Amino acid sequence: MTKLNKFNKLAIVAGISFAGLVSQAFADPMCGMNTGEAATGTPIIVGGIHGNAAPGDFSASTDAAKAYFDCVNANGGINGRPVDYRVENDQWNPELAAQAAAKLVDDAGAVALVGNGSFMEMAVNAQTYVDKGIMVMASACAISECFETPNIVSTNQGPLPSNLGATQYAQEELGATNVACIGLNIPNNGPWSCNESIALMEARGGSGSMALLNPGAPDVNSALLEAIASGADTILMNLPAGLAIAVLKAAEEQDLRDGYNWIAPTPLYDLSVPAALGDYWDGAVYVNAELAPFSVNGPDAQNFIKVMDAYAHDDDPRDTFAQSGFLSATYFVKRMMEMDPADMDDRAKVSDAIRSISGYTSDLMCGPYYVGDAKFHMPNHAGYMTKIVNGGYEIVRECYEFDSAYFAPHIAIEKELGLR
Amino acid sequence: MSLEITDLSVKSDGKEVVSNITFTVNPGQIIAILGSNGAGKSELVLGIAGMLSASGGRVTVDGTDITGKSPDIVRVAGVAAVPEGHKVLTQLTVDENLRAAGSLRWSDLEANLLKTYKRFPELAARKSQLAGTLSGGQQQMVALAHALMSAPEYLIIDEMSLGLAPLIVKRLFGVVRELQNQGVGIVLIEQFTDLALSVADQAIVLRGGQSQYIGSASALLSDPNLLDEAYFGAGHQRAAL
Amino acid sequence: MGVIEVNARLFHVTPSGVAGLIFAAFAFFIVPAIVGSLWLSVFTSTACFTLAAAGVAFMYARLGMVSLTQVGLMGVGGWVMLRLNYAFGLPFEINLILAGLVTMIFGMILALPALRLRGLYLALVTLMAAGGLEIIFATFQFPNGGGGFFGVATGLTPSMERPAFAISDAAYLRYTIAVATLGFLLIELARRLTPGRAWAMIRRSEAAAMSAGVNVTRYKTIAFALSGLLAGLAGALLAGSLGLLDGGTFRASESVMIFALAVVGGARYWLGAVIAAALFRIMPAVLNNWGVDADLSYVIFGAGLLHAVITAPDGIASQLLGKLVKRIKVTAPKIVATSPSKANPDALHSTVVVDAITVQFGGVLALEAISAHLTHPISGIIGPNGAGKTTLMNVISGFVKPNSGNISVDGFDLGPLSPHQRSQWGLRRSFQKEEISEDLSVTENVRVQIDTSQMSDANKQTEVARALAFVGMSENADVLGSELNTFERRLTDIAKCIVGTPKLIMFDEPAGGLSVQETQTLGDLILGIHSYTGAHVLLIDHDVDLIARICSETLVIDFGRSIAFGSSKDVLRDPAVKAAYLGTEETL
Amino acid sequence: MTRGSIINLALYVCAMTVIVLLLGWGKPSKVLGLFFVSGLAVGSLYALGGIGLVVLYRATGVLNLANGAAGAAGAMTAWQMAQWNIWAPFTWLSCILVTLVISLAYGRFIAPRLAWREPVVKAVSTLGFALIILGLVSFIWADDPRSLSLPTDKIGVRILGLRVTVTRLIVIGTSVTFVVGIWAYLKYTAVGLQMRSLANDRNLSALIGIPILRVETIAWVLSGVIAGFTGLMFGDLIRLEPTVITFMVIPSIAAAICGRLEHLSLVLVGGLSMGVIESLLTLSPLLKGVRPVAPFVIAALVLLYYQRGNRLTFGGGN
Repeated sequence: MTKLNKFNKLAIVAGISFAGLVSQAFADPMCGMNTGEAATGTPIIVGGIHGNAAPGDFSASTDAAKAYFDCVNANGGINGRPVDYRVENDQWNPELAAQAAAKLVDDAGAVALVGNGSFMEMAVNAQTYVDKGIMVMASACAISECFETPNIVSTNQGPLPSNLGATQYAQEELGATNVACIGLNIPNNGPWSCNESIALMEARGGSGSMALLNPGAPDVNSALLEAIASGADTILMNLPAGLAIAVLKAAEEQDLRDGYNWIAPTPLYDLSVPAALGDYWDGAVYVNAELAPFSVNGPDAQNFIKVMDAYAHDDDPRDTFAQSGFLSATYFVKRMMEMDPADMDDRAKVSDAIRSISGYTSDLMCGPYYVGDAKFHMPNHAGYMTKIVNGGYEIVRECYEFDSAYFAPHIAIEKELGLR
Repeated sequence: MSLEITDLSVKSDGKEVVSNITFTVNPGQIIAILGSNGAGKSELVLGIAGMLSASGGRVTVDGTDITGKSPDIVRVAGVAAVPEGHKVLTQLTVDENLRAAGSLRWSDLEANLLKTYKRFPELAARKSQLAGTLSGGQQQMVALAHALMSAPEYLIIDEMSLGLAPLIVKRLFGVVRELQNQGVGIVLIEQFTDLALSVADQAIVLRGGQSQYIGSASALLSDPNLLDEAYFGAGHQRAAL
Repeated sequence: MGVIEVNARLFHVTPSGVAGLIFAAFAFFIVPAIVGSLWLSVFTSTACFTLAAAGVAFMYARLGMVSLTQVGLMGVGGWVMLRLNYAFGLPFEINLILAGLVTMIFGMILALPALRLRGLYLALVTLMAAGGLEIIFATFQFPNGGGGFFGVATGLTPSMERPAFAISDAAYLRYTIAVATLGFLLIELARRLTPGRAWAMIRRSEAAAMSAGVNVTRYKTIAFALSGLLAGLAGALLAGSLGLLDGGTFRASESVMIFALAVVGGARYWLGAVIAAALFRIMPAVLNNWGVDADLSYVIFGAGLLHAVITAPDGIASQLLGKLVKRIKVTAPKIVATSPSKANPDALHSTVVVDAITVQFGGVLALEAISAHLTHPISGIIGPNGAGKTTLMNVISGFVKPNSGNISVDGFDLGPLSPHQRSQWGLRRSFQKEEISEDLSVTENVRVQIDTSQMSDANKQTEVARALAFVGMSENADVLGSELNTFERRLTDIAKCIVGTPKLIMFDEPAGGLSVQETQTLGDLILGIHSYTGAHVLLIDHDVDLIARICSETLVIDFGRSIAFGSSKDVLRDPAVKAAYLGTEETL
Repeated sequence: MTRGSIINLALYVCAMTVIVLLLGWGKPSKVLGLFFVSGLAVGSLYALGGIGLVVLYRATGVLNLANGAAGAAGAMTAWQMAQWNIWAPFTWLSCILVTLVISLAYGRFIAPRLAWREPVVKAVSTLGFALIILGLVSFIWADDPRSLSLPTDKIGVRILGLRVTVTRLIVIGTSVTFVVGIWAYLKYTAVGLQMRSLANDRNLSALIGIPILRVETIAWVLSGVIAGFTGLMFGDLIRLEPTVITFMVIPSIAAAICGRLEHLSLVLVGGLSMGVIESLLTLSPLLKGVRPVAPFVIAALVLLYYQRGNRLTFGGGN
């Protein structure tokens, strides 16, 4: 039944990773205490909610989180206590989303939610999480509620920063002066994330406009034409991969490639995209990546593959949703290990602990990860810029911070925490 | 060589409307089936034609069993039914009506068409007129023609005279006679008893889906009380439900 | 005693009703106490959809009308609820009622096309509405406490207010169940009063309903309004339970689904709506809870739907409690018609003037300047098939607007009146096919005719009883229309024509399909009608003998032309008439 | 050409010109041209979907909401074949074949059991079937960005400044061909005649010996082929996402309504007009947000216009 709705398949869905990673995937994975002994204590109940139904599968993040937790449980758990990780599916249905939260938070009594991946769940449950005083370390977020509410913190960026990154690069490197942002006509997604990029262009003496696409509409052509008609020289495709591809196909139909810069946020960073686009777009599409691209093959990236190979199903994707979920889980475990095991059943204490997370780093993420007490959280607002070249992605700019007034309060907090 | 109905029972949405009817139609014979409204006459027709499913008994044509076969099979087997109320394909022309009806004997369609138009010159004159715009009498002719296009051996006509001017009725009964003489076995379902009885050899009277009388038509015609008895049973109360 | 009569009818509780109330009580007292947080929210939304399903179900079962917008309308109710909740500090109940009313108005707007459309077309136009609403919701979203008219904010949203005594999820579930139960009672009440009778007639045939004095437009609109109200309440309650709504819940396909499920559940029974909602909300939750792959649960759901539609044509409910369902039997008061004749002397000489009526269908001239002053108490109209008899009748009863000419009774021009107005004025007619509602008892069938009159309820009862006594149907007074044979239907039809204060009664081939004896009885009956009602009787038939026996004057029509008019004896002897009526080659 | 139809034509022309002028006022004609042609491109897809629905409805009385889902299954199969580097024409064939088989399966095994139900129930039941197909398809092909492209996407011509690929021309061309071809088929062939008589009066047709099962089977095959082709085109021109293709059936119904579920030529005109109006609405700052509503509003209005005047039915519900 689900039609495209609230659907911004942001994060960096990348297909199977390549040989370079696999070859190093032999040494044992590193998890929690690394005792090699199975944990026997009373379990800690942790929940996770993902959305998986046509047309989108966001389960990769919880799959990876589960793999990591299993690995932890097999290695002494968290100070001897294993993690009982319970995952629910909201099927992109707001009622099921609310029910999933009710089941985990009330019925199961989870102390925290980790690895959530959905474009539905957060909007419905944000208030519930505040009321029940539970923290959510999400991994695959797409909508404003994910980044502008007190109890949700996400490892991934979502469309707003990623758009900024792409826009900023186009303005600095490709000479963009007028950006048209094609987004979904959904307030907490399209307009919310397009506005900041337009603001950025205006702040830098350029201009920008929005062409909004109704999720239900079959026709992307008129949105593209609208963007063109706005006199833009750069087209920012702030859309799920499927829709972005549709836009690019329409542009190919009009043979518009050379007249404009084509930039996109992370949804288009997906190893199956270049094939779907074909040769026509080779070397012409610039995509922002909010976690480290696969070619940046650091220790955490390698450990991720080892954990997945050892504890996940073979058909669980090793994409950047998964990386994001894996990161959230590692950060959660890392913080819990510093706690008194007795306090781990006390939701309030666990939440306080999570809020106190600060300065965790990983080679998968450009900036440091932190939570803090603010009413909003967006630790991840730096990234890479890539370009689609012969069937793959080539990094055209290493880690760079996105420059926007929007991040002023975040930077202030980071200063407070001594992170800069 | 005959159309044999044995213990035929017919169900229409759940309840049995015809029970254990048995009779035989021989070539060139006319059988009248009488009965007041709701006695189950039309259901019997539809049952034989394969439009309603038989809940018991069997129907055979010249020995071959056609019980519960689909209407088109029944037609091909040589039994054609003309439904009540001069029904035609209103949005098709007269010619298309006949061709549609004839399409199951594709090979000799044209031949049958010719014969039928010969029998009903009135229709030949209106080939390209929409059947919906015909008068009641003309529509009844089309309805008959539908049946004739399949060159049937046995013909079942439901309420042929209902709502038609006497002269047209006379005209149509003429056609029935012709067919009889050409050796077609005919079943006439009628309400206006004397008309049917005057042409029929055999008569059956239905009440409440059961046959109250089987026998010679002339006997019924001569003795109205007998007919009354069969029609309404003793003391005329709540006939036929 | 008439009053007691009504109450008995009104508050009689059927076995199925008892079962329903027991079920509601169980759901109200037991369920919330024993289930966890997850199932509380599942059951709450189930209760909401039960209410909505009840709306589509009764429209389908009672009027034969299909609405594929129900879930869309829920969205409207939910939108208004959220909007009110965040805009003004009104109490929950007020918001709830307002949301219901606004949606009700939406429903009535939907009814506008319904007045002309029926069957699949009606369904499709409502589907188009649902499609439109889906886009609107997807575009403008549901208010969540933000500013502006649409009130959509990004970021954290304040929670939705609930009624003071229903803050907890359990209490709120009870609240929802209570409202849903009230909704069902509302439907049942409407069904047992005037609207119910009108709906039954409309379902049978709109023409018959109109000529029984039913304002079809009005009662169709009422039906849509009621169903819209229920949808609105359901949507509002859903908003209260979730706190935030999403367009995803109110897609056009969901509207189609809830209708399909209402059919599967059994549209005629309260249980049907419950089953529909349960399949719609509880089943997916269960599958999800078992960890069944979401895609596969679609497959299971679809397969289940198909299987149920095929194997349970009257719905699962009818299989479960079909046997339980008995219709209420209320013994009609045995009243001896005090004065068999209430004819008023001046009516005896009432004159019906047919003045140069001409009707043209496309190119065809159906009636050509037909004129006649009908002065005798019982007049006949005869003519061969397709002569235009029935057309003339439709002109008189107002279904066909004549291109020229007019009809007047005792100088009163009927022209400006609509069919149901003519009926209320005192014009009655029967149809070739007797138009009796299968869903109503004989008494109710006759009662419809005078529902709109000013009489006191007691008098209406008496009137009906007397009419039934006159046609000899008293002992069948409470038999359902579906259980009558042709003759009894005819008699009921006649009772409908004579009840109350008719001025002009028209019979269209009343003897059609009747046996000799029945025709005899019918003739005598019609002969008595004039002295019983004092109304002018107009009789159309083929049966020359019948006409000759009871009509003192006769009008003969052939090919839309009046070819003879006068005393029946002379007319029927007229050779021209013989030729025309018995047919000549041209008439073939 | 009766007087009525001339009036309708005139009304239609007026309405369209007024709308185009209202929306396009003060816009450069180049822009107008762009959106106009792009609208035709979308409209032809609505029309194609509508034609498939009408052909089946006329002959069998089933409004098949599962057309889209079947087409989606076909399109996905074609994509899969392409992944296995099977010769392109075979992949297209497989799309049509799969859709045909699915539609035929319903026509032979499920539709007959519902033959005696009213049209609405027949229609909503097909939604159940659509769910089954959609569920299976999304289960088999996990969500992933995909695209389907035909060689004809690469070739194109400029019309009013908009580049139109041969694929889109094929869509419009095929729609027209279907309209003409099916008209001729119904008019001049025996089966066509049988279909028309079925559409006219199902019971009588059965009684006069028309082999219902056979005729309906042919109708299901025909509509299956059309649905398959439609699915392929949707997959190429709109998006290769099963849900999107599945629910394209709803605007397609809107197009079908414009033809009273009967006249294919009107379906074509209706579909194209919807596309154009929807696309031109982009020019209105007020309405561009809700432009996908256009087909539904138009269909509702058209339906009301058709039904004007007729008020009552004698006997029975519908």
